[in-house]
Amino acid sequence: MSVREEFDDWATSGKDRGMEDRHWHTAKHVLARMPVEDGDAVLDLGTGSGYALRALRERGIGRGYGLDGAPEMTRNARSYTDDDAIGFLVGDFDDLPLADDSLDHIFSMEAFYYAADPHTTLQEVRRVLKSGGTFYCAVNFFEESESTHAWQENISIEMTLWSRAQYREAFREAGLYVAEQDAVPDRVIEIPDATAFPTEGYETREAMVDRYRTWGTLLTVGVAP
Amino acid sequence: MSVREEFDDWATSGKDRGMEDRHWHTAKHVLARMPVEDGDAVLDLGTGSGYALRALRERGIGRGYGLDGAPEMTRNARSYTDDDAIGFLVGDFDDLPLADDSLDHIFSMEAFYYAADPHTTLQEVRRVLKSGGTFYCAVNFFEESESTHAWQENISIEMTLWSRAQYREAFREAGLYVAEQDAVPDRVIEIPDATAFPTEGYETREAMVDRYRTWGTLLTVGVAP
Amino acid sequence: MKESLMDVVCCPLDKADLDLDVADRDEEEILDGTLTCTECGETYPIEDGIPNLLPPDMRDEAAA
Amino acid sequence: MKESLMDVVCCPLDKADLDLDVADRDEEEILDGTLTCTECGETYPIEDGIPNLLPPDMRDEAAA
Ligand SMILES: Nc1ncnc2c1ncn2[C@@H]1O[C@H](CSCC[C@H](N)C(=O)O)[C@@H](O)[C@H]1O
Ligand SMILES: Nc1ncnc2c1ncn2[C@@H]1O[C@H](CSCC[C@H](N)C(=O)O)[C@@H](O)[C@H]1O
Repeated sequence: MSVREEFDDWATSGKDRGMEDRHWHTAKHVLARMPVEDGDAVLDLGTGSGYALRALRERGIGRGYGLDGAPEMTRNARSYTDDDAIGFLVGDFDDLPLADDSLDHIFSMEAFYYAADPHTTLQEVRRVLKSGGTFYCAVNFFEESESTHAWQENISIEMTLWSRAQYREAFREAGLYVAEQDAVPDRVIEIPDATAFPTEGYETREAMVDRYRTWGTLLTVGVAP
Repeated sequence: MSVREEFDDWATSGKDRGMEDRHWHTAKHVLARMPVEDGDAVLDLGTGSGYALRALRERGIGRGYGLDGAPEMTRNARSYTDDDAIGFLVGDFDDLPLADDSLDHIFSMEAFYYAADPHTTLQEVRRVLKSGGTFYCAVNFFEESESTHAWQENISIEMTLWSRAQYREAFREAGLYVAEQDAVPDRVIEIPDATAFPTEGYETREAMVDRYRTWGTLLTVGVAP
Repeated sequence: MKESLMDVVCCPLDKADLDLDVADRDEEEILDGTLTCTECGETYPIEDGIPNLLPPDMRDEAAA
Repeated sequence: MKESLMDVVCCPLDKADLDLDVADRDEEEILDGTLTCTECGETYPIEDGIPNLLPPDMRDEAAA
């Protein structure tokens, strides 16, 4: 199945809003760290419902562009805002339809690892960023967060499972400086008492604590030279 | 009074360890974000008891240098570790005795605003950092954290009171890219019930919540081109 | 899409500028039209206000 | 101070290299000595294993 087919289905079944709700637990902290200035142009890679751009507009960015490979995602996202400064486009991570040095910052939540070739995506990111621009790359699916590994079984697209060190190395290979790496915990999700386990998702309470509180979202911040 | 006199007193009266305990609440989160690699050389500006270098050595850095303007601070700091890879030196923020491009990263906690000329310090920071190196600048004393402003009354050295935006601007003026800015909350400090206020430090519970949970430590991350 | 989007978009294949052909628009934005690469001549549709700038093989494969 | 510190330190005034004069050392490090700027000739003391590389006016003012 293609990205388009898989995620168009998600969009039409309303999963885009469900992701927004869950991802917001950590995405809000990631977005808060971005050093955006009034008037900046920001790209959201794999925008889903487009919530990140709506939030960044409240901090004064000048333009927000939401790119997604699934047309139904962008169609929904467009219907969730009537902000003139937010626009959506359909495109692929590995062939960004954006001009060199055109963006101040790029944000991406739970999307990067779906790229057919993440190294190519990083080169594209570097190409479209202005000098000094940042790439805030946030993922919940990564080597150290073991209980996320099973997600691959439920999706037909091949997912890139990198470790923290692999993210840093790949950023540097693509010519980005690595400015930060952090595990951003999800403190919002409620974790039931030990007696409630095993649940559908977790064998033990420890596994669930590990997933949300210990690892949460892996943030890697790259800066374009 | 000079930096040396003021802080030598602090060191001999044991305030260095007290600061370590309190600052650790947020400094540990700041340190965790630094993208250090095995073998990196890291400078701690205004090192106090030197705790940041001890912590970073556990993450595999190759060399830690603690610089402080107060000889007694470095003397204490030296006595708190027998790690061969950690060294201390006495020096001033505005005339760093360190070679160009000699450091992978610089950390500084609750010290930067004591610089006689913070713009000069930032130029020095840029000079000594390798290309792609980061400056993790953490302060509790800043414009938005209003209850900290009174600290100036208790110290004879003039303190620089910048806002978040002023930090970003000054970093950029010095030629550093701004990769991140964040308020890192102190979640460890206990905040008593409303009935306990006014206390010695705070008129109201809200003021104390504002100081620790809302603002905490202001982190600005710069990257050298 | 707003016309201002033209400042940043380009052809996904060769990154050349695009020419805009408007088929339908309202006061605020372009609802239907075509973007044509000034270099390779490849065309990209704008539908319901959203430009589809997937590389043509991906766009066609998915539509099939 | 370890001898390896010489790789990174320099004169605070003109950033030139320093020459090391050892007065006392143990197996691991230099305990007492002098660092002399190869450019301006300014000297900086090493005391109890810690080099004092404050600019001379700050060092002297504080010691007064
Ligand atoms: N190769 C690719 N190119 C463009 N978009 C892609 C892609 N692979 C996945 N996506 C998009 O990435 C999104 C991942 S879901 C995450 C959506 C949103 N950022 C959120 O946090 O909720 C989906 O909308 C999917 O369509
Ligand atoms: N201009 C200057 N040059 C060098 N060190 C300075 C300085 N102004 C202040 N300092 C040092 O900065 C330190 C500030 S106190 C903070 C110490 C430590 N980083 C901690 O987090 O606990 C003091 O040790 C003081 O001596």
